[in-house]
Amino acid sequence: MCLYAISVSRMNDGRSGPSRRSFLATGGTVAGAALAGCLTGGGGSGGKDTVTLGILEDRSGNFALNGTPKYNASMLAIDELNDDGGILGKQIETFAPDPQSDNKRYQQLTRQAINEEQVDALWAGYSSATREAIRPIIDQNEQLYFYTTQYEGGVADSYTFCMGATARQQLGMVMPYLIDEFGTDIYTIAADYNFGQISADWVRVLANEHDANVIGEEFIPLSVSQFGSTINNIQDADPDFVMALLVGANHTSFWNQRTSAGLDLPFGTSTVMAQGYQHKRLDPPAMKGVYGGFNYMQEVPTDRNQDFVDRYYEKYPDAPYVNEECVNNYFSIKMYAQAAESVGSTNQEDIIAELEKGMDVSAPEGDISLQGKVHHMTHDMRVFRCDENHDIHVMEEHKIPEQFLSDTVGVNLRENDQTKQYVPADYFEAADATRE
Amino acid sequence: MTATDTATDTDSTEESQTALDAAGRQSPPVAATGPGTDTLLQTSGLTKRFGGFTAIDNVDFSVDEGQLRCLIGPNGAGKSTLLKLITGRHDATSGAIYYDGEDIADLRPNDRVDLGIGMKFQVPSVFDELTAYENMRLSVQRTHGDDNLDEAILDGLKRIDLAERATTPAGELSHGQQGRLEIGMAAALEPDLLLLDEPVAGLSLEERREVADLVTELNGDGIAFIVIEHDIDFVAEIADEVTVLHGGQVFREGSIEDIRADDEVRRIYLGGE
Amino acid sequence: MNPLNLLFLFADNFAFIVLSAVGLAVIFGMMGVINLGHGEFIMIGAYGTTLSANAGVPLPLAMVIGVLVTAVMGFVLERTIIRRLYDRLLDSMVATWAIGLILTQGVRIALGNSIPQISTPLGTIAYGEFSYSTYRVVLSVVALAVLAGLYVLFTRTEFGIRARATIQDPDTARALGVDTDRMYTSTFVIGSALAGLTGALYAPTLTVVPGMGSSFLVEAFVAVVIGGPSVLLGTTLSGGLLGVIDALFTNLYGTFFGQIAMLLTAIVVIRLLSNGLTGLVEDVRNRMEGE
Amino acid sequence: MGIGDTFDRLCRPFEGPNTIGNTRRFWIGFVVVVLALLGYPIGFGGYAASSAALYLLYAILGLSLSIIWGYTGILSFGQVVFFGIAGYSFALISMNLSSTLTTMLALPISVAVATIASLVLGYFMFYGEVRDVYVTILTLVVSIVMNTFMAQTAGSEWTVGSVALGGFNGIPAIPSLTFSVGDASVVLDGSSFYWFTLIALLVVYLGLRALVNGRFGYTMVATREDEDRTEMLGYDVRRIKLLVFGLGGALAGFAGVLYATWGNYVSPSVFGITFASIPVVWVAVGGRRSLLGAVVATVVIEWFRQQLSATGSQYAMVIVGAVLLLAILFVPEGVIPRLNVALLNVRDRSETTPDSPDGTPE
Repeated sequence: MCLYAISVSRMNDGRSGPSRRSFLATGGTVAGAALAGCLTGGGGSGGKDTVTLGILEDRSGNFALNGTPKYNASMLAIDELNDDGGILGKQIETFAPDPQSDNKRYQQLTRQAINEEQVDALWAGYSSATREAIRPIIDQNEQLYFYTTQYEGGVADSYTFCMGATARQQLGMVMPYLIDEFGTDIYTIAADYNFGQISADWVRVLANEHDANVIGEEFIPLSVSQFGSTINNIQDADPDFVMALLVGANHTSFWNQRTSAGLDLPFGTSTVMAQGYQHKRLDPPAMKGVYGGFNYMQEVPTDRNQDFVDRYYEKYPDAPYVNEECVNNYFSIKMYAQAAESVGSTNQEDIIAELEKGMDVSAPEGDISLQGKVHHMTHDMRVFRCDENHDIHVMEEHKIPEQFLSDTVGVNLRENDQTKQYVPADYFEAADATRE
Repeated sequence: MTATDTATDTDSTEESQTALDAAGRQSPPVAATGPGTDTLLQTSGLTKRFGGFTAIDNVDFSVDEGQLRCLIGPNGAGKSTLLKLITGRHDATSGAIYYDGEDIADLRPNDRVDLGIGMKFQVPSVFDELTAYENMRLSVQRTHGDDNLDEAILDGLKRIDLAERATTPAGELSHGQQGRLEIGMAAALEPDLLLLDEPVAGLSLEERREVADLVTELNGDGIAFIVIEHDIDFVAEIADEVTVLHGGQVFREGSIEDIRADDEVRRIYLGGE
Repeated sequence: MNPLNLLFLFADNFAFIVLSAVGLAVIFGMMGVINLGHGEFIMIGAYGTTLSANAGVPLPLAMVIGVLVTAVMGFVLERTIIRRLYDRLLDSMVATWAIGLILTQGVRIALGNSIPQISTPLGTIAYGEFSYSTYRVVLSVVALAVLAGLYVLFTRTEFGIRARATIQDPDTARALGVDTDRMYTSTFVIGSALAGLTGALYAPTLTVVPGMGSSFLVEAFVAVVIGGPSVLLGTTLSGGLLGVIDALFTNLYGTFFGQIAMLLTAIVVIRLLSNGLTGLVEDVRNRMEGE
Repeated sequence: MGIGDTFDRLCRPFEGPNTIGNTRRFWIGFVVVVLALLGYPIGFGGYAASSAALYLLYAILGLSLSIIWGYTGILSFGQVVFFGIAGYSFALISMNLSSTLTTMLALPISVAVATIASLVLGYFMFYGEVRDVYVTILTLVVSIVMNTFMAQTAGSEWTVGSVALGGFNGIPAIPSLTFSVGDASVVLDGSSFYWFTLIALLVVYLGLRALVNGRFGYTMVATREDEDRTEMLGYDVRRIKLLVFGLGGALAGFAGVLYATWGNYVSPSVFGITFASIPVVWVAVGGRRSLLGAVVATVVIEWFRQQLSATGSQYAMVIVGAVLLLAILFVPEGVIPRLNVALLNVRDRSETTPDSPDGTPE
């Protein structure tokens, strides 16, 4: 499936002249000589006085709720790096437009970031759809790219580093806990798109691995905001707990509706709370009894995290919450800087090679590490429980590596270049069960 | 449908209520128009109801080739409805409309126009935003090839004395000019039958004169007319034959003199005004 | 399948469809203006309610505030923009679309991506292994009450008679001394207030975010389009028909098929009945009177 | 004057009262602009050209709505339906049978699929006597149906051949347009894609100019002005509307194929209510009754939106909305017709000498 490799580097001809980037920079870091520009080829720019990072995060449109913290945290990381003297002694500039939750716009801006702004590394996109829309452009241009959302997993791409926890890491944290605590009958409600479908596949795989059963499964279109029948169906099936893989503002309505309908079951999730901080936005007890498997929530009870949260709110006093992706953006920018320092340049090929060696990272969530072979992180995973007052408690914690690509599929990006996304259905019988 | 020439008594409504065709419409015992007859248009048992109101009630009505028949009657008699049924603007509830030997009651308005029925509406309804030239072109290009199209359009405009207003948007023409343009456009389609709904309402005497001349001229060219008109003097001036509608039914038919002399008609119509 | 579930589901769908559509239907049916910003009007109603409730106003009063805020906004927009476009109905679609765009992003800039939400009042009805939100039952009662209220307003009051005269024949209405300008303003304000009411009523059950308006649009447009020219009758009928179809298909095959079945119904109705469900009713009535 | 006369004669089929710009001066300007656009990639490089190509292919979509709405009076929110259908078709065909030959064939086949879809929908509407604003809402509902439907095709059961429809995520990695003769093949990307799109737009624009100023164009305009009246001249307005709708579907489909190959990606958002509204905005702002207006407005508005988005300003959407409102309120006939009138006025004032009046049609 690498049809787009046919015309690799097609965009590198006829490159435009001096870049016009700097006056858009947000971090207050404009180093006067920005107009010097550069005409050297390759996937990035070697001899500039500054380092340019592309930060494409939604601050308007459907995903603004999730995109804004990602943008904020990126700027925080960049500010901190600049205050410490930048990367390799060069100040960091940003190309940080607002893609407005529009994938077409992402494609345009990605091209602009690569071809016109010649970013040294790119952070872009909240949804998987966005990632898949721009990945062909990334790969054609051999652009170093960090995707920081927690996601369904399976992307093995030589130029893409997936910083978020995968579905298998998240569900693998929370599901065994719930099965131990509440029983083996599981009902899954999932957003009806790729992320939800694949996550539901993982629920089945993990249920299988832990001798539990998925007794009902329901896929809910992203546009649905009325859950009367879903609630009835759950009550009808009477499971021990529900796995809720709901996504987006419409689905957030589920929680109020299930509470007012008196549906009082334990819920497991990989999506709710850590991304959209529903426990902060909804009146208690809407989120009572929801258990999430995440690498991070603002409430992580460590001094290191408290320090990070304080710095975040110092820069953004009005911010509503520090979410999971926020931290992924933050540590991955720091990790990039670390890699650039140890290579001694911002040459993208060199940095990718350096990252592929693996790297230990000190992140707000804890000490974690990059699995160089598969471009994913071993995260410090936790089970978070939300109580009736919407306070968050950490129930369990341990490190979980990415396993699907590394163990099941056997990907090694150090040796084999590829740009593919693998799905569990091709590797697990349980994941391929025919659906209703 | 093959036409036979055994013309029937169009007034005997009882007799025409014999056969019902597939559409539930009454067909007359025999088709009364077409080659071999000089009847151009013939309605048979034509009925139109709007909800509970019967606007046209079992009307048998005919026009001969080249004839100029005026349709009069008090307000609400069903005159405009009858024209709209003939042009297809309304669908008949029951009954048939034969034109040139063919039952046209199921045809769409434009197909009826193709057969040779032209219509001028009650209110001038030229294309206001298009120029007189463009209006005329829409009509002329139906019957004329690309060669000399321009000249044919200008000829059409000359005929109705509007050549010098060719580039004026039709909406800016006077009432009378719009009326003439509309008749001219209908005539340019080379119809065999033209239906005019109150062509001189609201016009000045002079404009009325021009319309009368135009109608007479076109009638002289062999075009049959059905004209709805309230103005009895205008009717007297142009009509060969007059049909009086009343309450959705044919009340009288005859020459203008007969109609004028008819006390009953005077009572329901002339006297009533 | 529990019949009570189905009944509740139907009542719920009926309420959602009717309340989604009614503001749009009044403005479209009475003025011919398609308000593409309808969803955003609902959003404003929801924000007015939620913000007031968060400020400590009791919920019923907060809902009234939500309605008023939307009505005032409707008034201002009508006076400044919509009234210039009455003879350009298609342009009014573009204008209302632009208004929607500005409202969504304006609210986002002013109030952020989310505000604290309020919870659903009134507790639960329990039956067997099932339970149901009392508030949602109340919503379906309110939907019926809104329809009844509008019926009285438009058929039994002086205002309603004038409004209908204006719609049927503005020129004649003007000649008879009806201030048609004021009628249009009032109608638009009523439509806006109804949209605001929808937002207010659903604020405690939905996620109040700047983009929330879009979740009402499908139901609203589908209901209006198949309802046909008579606003109240049309909205009631389409709420009923679509509610049943959605409830049945959702119950049998899941949410997605419920939606698709509803949309396909809309297409079939439009194809078969050029005057919508209202037209069908009129036809039947005519036929019965005619024979 | 020989060359001038030849030039005028060449222009004549494209001139008439239904389009702006029927003077020699216009055509000279037109040629200059086209030459400048052809040179754009040489001056600014492949990246700039590829960005601009998106606006140009959108302009074809804009034109498809202009003839339907502006010239025939049917406001369709469904242009994106055919745009999207063709995009998806192209993806499915070219990715299932990935050879250069099939990629080449996928273009006409996808356009045909979109055309058939538009004819079916058009037949359904126009022969079903669906009228006026109900056409508008129906087409909007059809877009929403397509959006809802395609967005839930994430499951593995929604695979056509070897290509998954992908639900909300859409289909990535669609091959670029490739033309091949024998062994030689040309992949259209960057500058070559731009040139291809520009020439396609040029052909479509001139073709539509000839169409609207010809026999059929007059009937389109007549249908827009008054359907009943048009029928009374013997025209079958249902057929006219169907044909125009079909032509619009074909053009929208063509633009959709270009779109799918431009980003190598298509997703259900092409059917979404936001994208469905955008062509209406282009055409309304540019001037409904002007083909040139549709093209210019499309390019300018999209360029403007892109620039605003690149600034990262949160006011971008507010500004877009405000500009639209102002345009609708104060330039109801559209920006380009207004400019045209303004230009003609200026020229009239500066040329009070009895010169040949070369601006008046007919």
